Amino acid sequence: MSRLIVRRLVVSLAVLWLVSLLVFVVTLLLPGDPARAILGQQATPERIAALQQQLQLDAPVWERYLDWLGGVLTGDLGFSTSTQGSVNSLLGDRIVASLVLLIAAAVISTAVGLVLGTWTAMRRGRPVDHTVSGISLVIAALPEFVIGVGLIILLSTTVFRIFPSVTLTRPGAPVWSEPGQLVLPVLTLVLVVTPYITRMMRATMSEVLDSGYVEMARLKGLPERTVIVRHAFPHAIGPVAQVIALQLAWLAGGVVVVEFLFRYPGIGQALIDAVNKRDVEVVQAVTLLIAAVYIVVNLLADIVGILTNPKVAAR
Amino acid sequence: GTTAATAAPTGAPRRGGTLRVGITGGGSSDTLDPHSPVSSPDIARTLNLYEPLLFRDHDYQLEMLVAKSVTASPDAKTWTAVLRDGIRFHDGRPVTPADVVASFRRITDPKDPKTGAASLGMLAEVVPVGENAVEFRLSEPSATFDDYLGQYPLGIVPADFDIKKPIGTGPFRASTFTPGLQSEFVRNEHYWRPGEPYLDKLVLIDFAADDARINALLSSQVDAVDQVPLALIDVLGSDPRMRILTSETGTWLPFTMRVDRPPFDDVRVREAMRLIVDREQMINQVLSGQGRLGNDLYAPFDPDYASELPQRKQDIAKARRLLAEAGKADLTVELVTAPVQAGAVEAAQVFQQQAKAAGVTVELKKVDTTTFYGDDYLSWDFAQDFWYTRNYLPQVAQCALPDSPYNETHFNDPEFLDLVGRASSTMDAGVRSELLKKAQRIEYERGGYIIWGFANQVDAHQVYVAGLAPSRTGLPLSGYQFRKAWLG
Amino acid sequence: MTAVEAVEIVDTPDVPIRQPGLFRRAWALPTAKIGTALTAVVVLVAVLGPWLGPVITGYGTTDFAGKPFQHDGIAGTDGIGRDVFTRFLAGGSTLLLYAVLATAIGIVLGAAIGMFAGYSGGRLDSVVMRGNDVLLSLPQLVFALLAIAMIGPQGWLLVTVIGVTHAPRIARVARQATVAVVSNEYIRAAEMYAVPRWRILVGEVLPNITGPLMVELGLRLTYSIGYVASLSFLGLGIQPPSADWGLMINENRIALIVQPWGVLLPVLAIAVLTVGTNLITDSLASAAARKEAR
Amino acid sequence: MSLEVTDLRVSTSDGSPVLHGVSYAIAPGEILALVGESGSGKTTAGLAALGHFRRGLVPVGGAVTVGDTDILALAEPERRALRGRTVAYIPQDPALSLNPSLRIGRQIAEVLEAHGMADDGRVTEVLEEVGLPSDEAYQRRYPHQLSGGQQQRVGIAMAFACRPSVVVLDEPTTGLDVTTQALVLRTIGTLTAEHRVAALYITHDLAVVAQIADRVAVMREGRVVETGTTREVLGHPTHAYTRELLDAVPSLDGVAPAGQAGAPVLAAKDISVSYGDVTVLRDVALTVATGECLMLLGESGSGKTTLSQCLSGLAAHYTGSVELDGVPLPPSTRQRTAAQLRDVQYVFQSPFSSLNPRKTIAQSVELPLTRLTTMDKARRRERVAEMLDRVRLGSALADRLPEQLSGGERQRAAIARALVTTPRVLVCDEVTSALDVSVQATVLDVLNDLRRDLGMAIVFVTHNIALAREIADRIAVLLDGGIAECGPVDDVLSRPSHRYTRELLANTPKL
Ligand SMILES: Nc1ncnc2c1ncn2[C@@H]1O[C@H](COP(=O)(O)OP(=O)(O)OP(=O)(O)O)[C@@H](O)[C@H]1O
Ligand SMILES: Nc1ncnc2c1ncn2[C@@H]1O[C@H](COP(=O)(O)OP(=O)(O)OP(=O)(O)O)[C@@H](O)[C@H]1O
Ligand SMILES: [Mg+2]
Ligand SMILES: [Mg+2]
Repeated sequence: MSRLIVRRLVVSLAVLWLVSLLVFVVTLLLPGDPARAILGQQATPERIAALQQQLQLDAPVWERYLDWLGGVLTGDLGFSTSTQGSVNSLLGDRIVASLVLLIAAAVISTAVGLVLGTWTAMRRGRPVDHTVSGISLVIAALPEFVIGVGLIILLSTTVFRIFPSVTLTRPGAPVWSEPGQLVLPVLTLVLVVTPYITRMMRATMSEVLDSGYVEMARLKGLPERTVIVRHAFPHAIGPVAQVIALQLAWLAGGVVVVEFLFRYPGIGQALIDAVNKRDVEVVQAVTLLIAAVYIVVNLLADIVGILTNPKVAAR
Repeated sequence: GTTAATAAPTGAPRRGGTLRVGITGGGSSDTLDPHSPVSSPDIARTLNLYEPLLFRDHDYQLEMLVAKSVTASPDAKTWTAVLRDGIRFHDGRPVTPADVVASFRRITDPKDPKTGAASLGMLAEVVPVGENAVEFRLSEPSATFDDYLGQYPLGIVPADFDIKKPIGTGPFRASTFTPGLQSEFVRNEHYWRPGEPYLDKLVLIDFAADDARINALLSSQVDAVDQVPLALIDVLGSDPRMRILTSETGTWLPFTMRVDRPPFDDVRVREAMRLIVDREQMINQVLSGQGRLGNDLYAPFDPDYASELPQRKQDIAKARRLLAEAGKADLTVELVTAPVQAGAVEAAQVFQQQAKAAGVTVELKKVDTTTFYGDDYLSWDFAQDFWYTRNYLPQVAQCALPDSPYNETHFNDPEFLDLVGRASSTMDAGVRSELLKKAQRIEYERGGYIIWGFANQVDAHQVYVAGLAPSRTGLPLSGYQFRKAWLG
Repeated sequence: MTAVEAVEIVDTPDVPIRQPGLFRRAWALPTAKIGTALTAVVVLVAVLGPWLGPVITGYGTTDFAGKPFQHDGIAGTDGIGRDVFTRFLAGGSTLLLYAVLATAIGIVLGAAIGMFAGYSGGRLDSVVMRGNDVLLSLPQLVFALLAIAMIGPQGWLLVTVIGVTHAPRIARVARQATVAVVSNEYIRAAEMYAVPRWRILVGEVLPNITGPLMVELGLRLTYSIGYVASLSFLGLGIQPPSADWGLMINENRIALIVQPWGVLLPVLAIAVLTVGTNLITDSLASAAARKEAR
Repeated sequence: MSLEVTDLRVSTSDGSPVLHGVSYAIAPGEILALVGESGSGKTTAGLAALGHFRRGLVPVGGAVTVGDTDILALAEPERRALRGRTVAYIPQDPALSLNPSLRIGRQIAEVLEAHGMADDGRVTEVLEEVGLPSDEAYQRRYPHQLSGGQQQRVGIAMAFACRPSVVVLDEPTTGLDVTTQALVLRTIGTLTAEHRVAALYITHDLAVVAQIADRVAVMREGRVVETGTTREVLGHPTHAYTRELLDAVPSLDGVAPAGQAGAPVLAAKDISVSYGDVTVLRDVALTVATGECLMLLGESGSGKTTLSQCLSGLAAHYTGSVELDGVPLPPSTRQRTAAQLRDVQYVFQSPFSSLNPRKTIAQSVELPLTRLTTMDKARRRERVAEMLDRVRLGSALADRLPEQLSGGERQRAAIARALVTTPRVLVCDEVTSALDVSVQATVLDVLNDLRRDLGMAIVFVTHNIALAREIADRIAVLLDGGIAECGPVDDVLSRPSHRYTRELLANTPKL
């Protein structure tokens, strides 16, 4: 089993490396000159020239890739052309902020999703089931910015004025120092993600509940709790983990829109800014980060799958 | 505080308190550099941390700041600035001529020229004179050099200036700064204006998105915001908790036609274009009426503004005729637009619509701001741009001379050059006025700009904020100068 | 008689014809009917809108109906005083077209890759699928963001980027389904009768993975709509002066408080549409699932 | 305690009846066999004894009394208390009924805990009772680490753990090879006798019934059509359906349908196959002559499928040679000529996966013609119709999809597909083992007829020696990748030379 996991690990690393290559190449294709991008209207030829060689935009590509990769491996994400500072210092707090957003959303929606899913699976065909399924189906369909705008109208500016619609934390202070501001962004993401988990959990759980061994467990006279907890749940976890992983991965990317909408100081906002400013190394860093999140969560999901499957685990 | 205080505070200013201001734009490239502000937050920071020798007041008159006087020699080739007595930097050190010299050396450093350098082309050298004066020696005469000196990116900083210790003579001292997010300032105890500033603390907050900024105001997360989207003026105005601050300005959003390339190398085509525009409609649709008519001339606050020239109006018939004569009936042009300023893209769309009437097909090419100011900036055939208020000659220096940094219309007219050249070297106001009016007539007839109007600056603040006044500079929120602001 | 019918079928033995099973089973479910109804409504608006608009309101999409963000007219005016209702009616077609095209590209590419990998198996399979993983790990929106920054907001680019980024996700599903199918003995049989590879893929495999493919189709369509809208919302999608729902939301959300229609109409349209397609997808999914259960 | 089911009526939740008044009674220590074709309601009737009805099934009348408590009258919790304690169930398919992610020891102990019995060595004890190793290591195994027979016995152990007084066994030996089946049957026999348990034994194999049951109840379409002692029912059945079932049971004493064997067609010369380092076949050689049927006999995993696939070119990676009329055939179908492909045809093990569910029967059957012949559409159509006719599938079924056919019909369609090109050699891989006994009989019939009429050679692969007399002329016994013995049916059955063959004959249940 451990061999299997190790192999999976190696593959992930390989993938990650290829991704880094891809990201680097893609971002190189970004047109426009960072120097110009920074100076904006004040871009006089002299100033551009000065800035360009200051940014060493003239080294050969492969050299820049190796430098960059070496940096990334040693935890140095490079130099932000627009802040004139290290990418680390630019992204440091933002990464934390985004992670807070992600983890909060992930934890809440996973918990809610699993519980709702199991609950409805056990009440298949009953009204509660139909209501929950219906609602989740509807929400699942809405693009995140639609949900976001909706929530702002409802809870922040127009109908009620309960929660702040934008995040304004003073520098240094962590985003959670004013929890009120986290509510809407987190809520939006939760609403986007939960339906999928719920639906998947319901589907797999229903399948498992119909399986021979669950019926057998009942025929052995086991109490319903034991049947669900010991016999059904473990089998549902494996497949659902995959979906959760996919959703988290989606979050990592989808956070862009939400952060833009709520002015949340995370990597998503940084990305949009960086793309506009042609701040190549920041774009690379953020894209790579998001990709890494995806790869890691999938790795975890697979490991969960491996562990919950004795056929493999026993090896 | 969300407490529904709906009456504006009156009486003597109260000291103390923190003012939180939401400002449009900004991003990871924000800077505290006194000499190369780019985004609005940059400008706001510059204006509160640093002061140039002299600058424009709210009525767009020159006002002495670090200097107490700036005077020219008869030949207009030497200008002398005498420093204000007892003026000090944030750290308490007195401002010396050496500091002024150093500041200008930093600005005009050939290896890394700063924003202000562009308009100081004629500046040969700066030399200290005695204890409290400096002399500006020019390569060619300039009658309005004081005007050039009165720009916000020309702040005076100590000789040993270090961006990590951003020190100036401005009303506020920097305390914290996070690019793209926000910056905090505290009162400068050594400020030379007695009693000012009133605030203990000033917080400037970047906002990438308009709605986020407005929502922040509505949910009382900030006390004042610049650039109220025109759509929201009525709402905010009708909200008892809010006050609108409207200023007439000389800010303009021109369409720029390259006079050296077809189709606009034909003056008839240029005039046709100018006749196509329905200026009232522009102001109504783009600015919701918040603006004043333009007559294809800039610098409306200049004493020598050519107000005698007849106001151009939409005249489709004539436009068609001119185009026909130029052999350009049913002309098709590509208009490059970008969100360089609120209203830009909208203006482009309105123009496109108006042009249909004259049988001119306008194809919009919308690019992002970076691309717009990218490699092709200044070489688009037909595009847009955005300028703050300036007086005539400084504006000409920026955009109308062959060697101007931003001659986007590639305007290069011998007669015009001659007039401007003579005007800049004449100290006699009367004569100069004559020359300038002639020059403006030339631009009015053959220039490459379509200047359809001057946008009002509309900002908003919570009712309990006092001391903010309308400003003609075009800079929002009383020119981003918060030294007079106080909280009731 | 029956023999004759047999001929009709035999005529085109390898085309993936007649899986009425899936659709009929799906149609039996209420979700399918509701979903189709919702989708139909929006599609109708989107398709007929461009013509109806001027007729109903008397304004073109770029005519000025009044001052900005006023309430005159059916749904008031937008940021530069154009008639919101006209633009709303006109604003669906592009979005819909782009979404459909993108989905088509994604399905074709994805199915091809997935089926090929799944049928070939072995090393080829794992190589292709690793490559797939690499693409998968790049978030779609970010990808689109970069591409657009590179080439600029062009319609064809939107379609291609979204379609291409769908492909690996669809390929994954297609492969899984294919692997399941390929283990069946009727594939051995086909091989035994020396049926060429591509005919096996098209004739034997494809008809048996339509279930999951249909589900993917619906799912991706829903997503595509979301993405096109989101990109326009970020200002990177369909460009002015075109009337487009996503763009309208972006242009008008600033006036949400003053003149909500400019946002509400398109938001509702998009919501109804996506909910509709999603309901259809769901019905297909459960229909396909029942099939499995049998 | 005894079990008594009286006039039990069950129907689906949408009202269509599944059981119309089923009654049966079992005394302590007695085994009642419940026989009937698939879908007749045996499982439903059995589960009712535990007061359990699968999703979508509801009891609509009748009583189920264990001892003197009417289970249907009890509330769910009380029923649960009975299940596994008083009434135990042994599932149809152990592979599906054991929780794959729990260790077997745990799964047995679970029952005891659920009914508040301390596990003081009971798990070990019961494992020994069912003849399994009971050591710690074994208890820590997972189901997938056990063979089918062992899994089934774990199931039995689970059922007997709480010493129940009633057990329901649902086809506990289907899918086990005869040797293991014999073992399991013995275990059940002893356990029921020792603990005086009333046992309901569900099956559709009358031969098994003959071996284990005291009394028999025959079910059909939700009704019990005949009951009585095993001797009566099997001896002189009164109901037609019972007779039908009896006839379907293959017997080893009949006379083989002698086909007139001609010249050898297909010859395999020292075939060897190995997957990686496991050698599956070692220098196997065999021949079939025209009109002859060779039975290839062997237990599961002995390499039957592999060998037969070598013959028909589906497994390319073998060494040795396969010759048709002395002409060596290319190993892979892709290299064989149309003629060669036409001559050697293969029928797959499972009728459920050998037909494309998206193609009509006609389309599937036509495939070989389109690929391997130059016939025009009209001719092909005729041929298909004719062939379906031969395998007794009316042309009415021609344009049905496989899912609309029964297992037997599907298998016959698959045979039709193999026959349309009038092959000279037909390789049938376990064509009946997925089918019901009664259905199996018809398929064998069809094969025999075809052989007689078309005079083709058949290689009939099976693990069920009982079929020998029904179809084969010669038997080749495949064991550990080699031919253990080979000869005419009569010789092999009467004088089996190999130990394994004798064992098989001994364990095969007879009426
Ligand atoms: N959950 C269910 N819902 C509806 N109908 C069912 C359900 N389970 C079984 N049936 C139907 O009830 C009838 C009897 O099923 P049952 O499983 O008892 O037959 P069986 O004799 O056990 O078949 P087999 O020998 O294949 O196990 C069948 O026709 C089947 O289609
Ligand atoms: N693709 C394969 N890879 C590895 N081993 C295989 C493969 N196919 C079959 N085997 C092994 O070869 C041996 C013979 O397999 P085969 O299917 O021929 O047995 P069989 O007699 O047909 O069994 P059954 O009666 O269950 O069909 C088995 O031990 C099996 O595990
Ligand atoms: Mg059964
Ligand atoms: Mg086999």
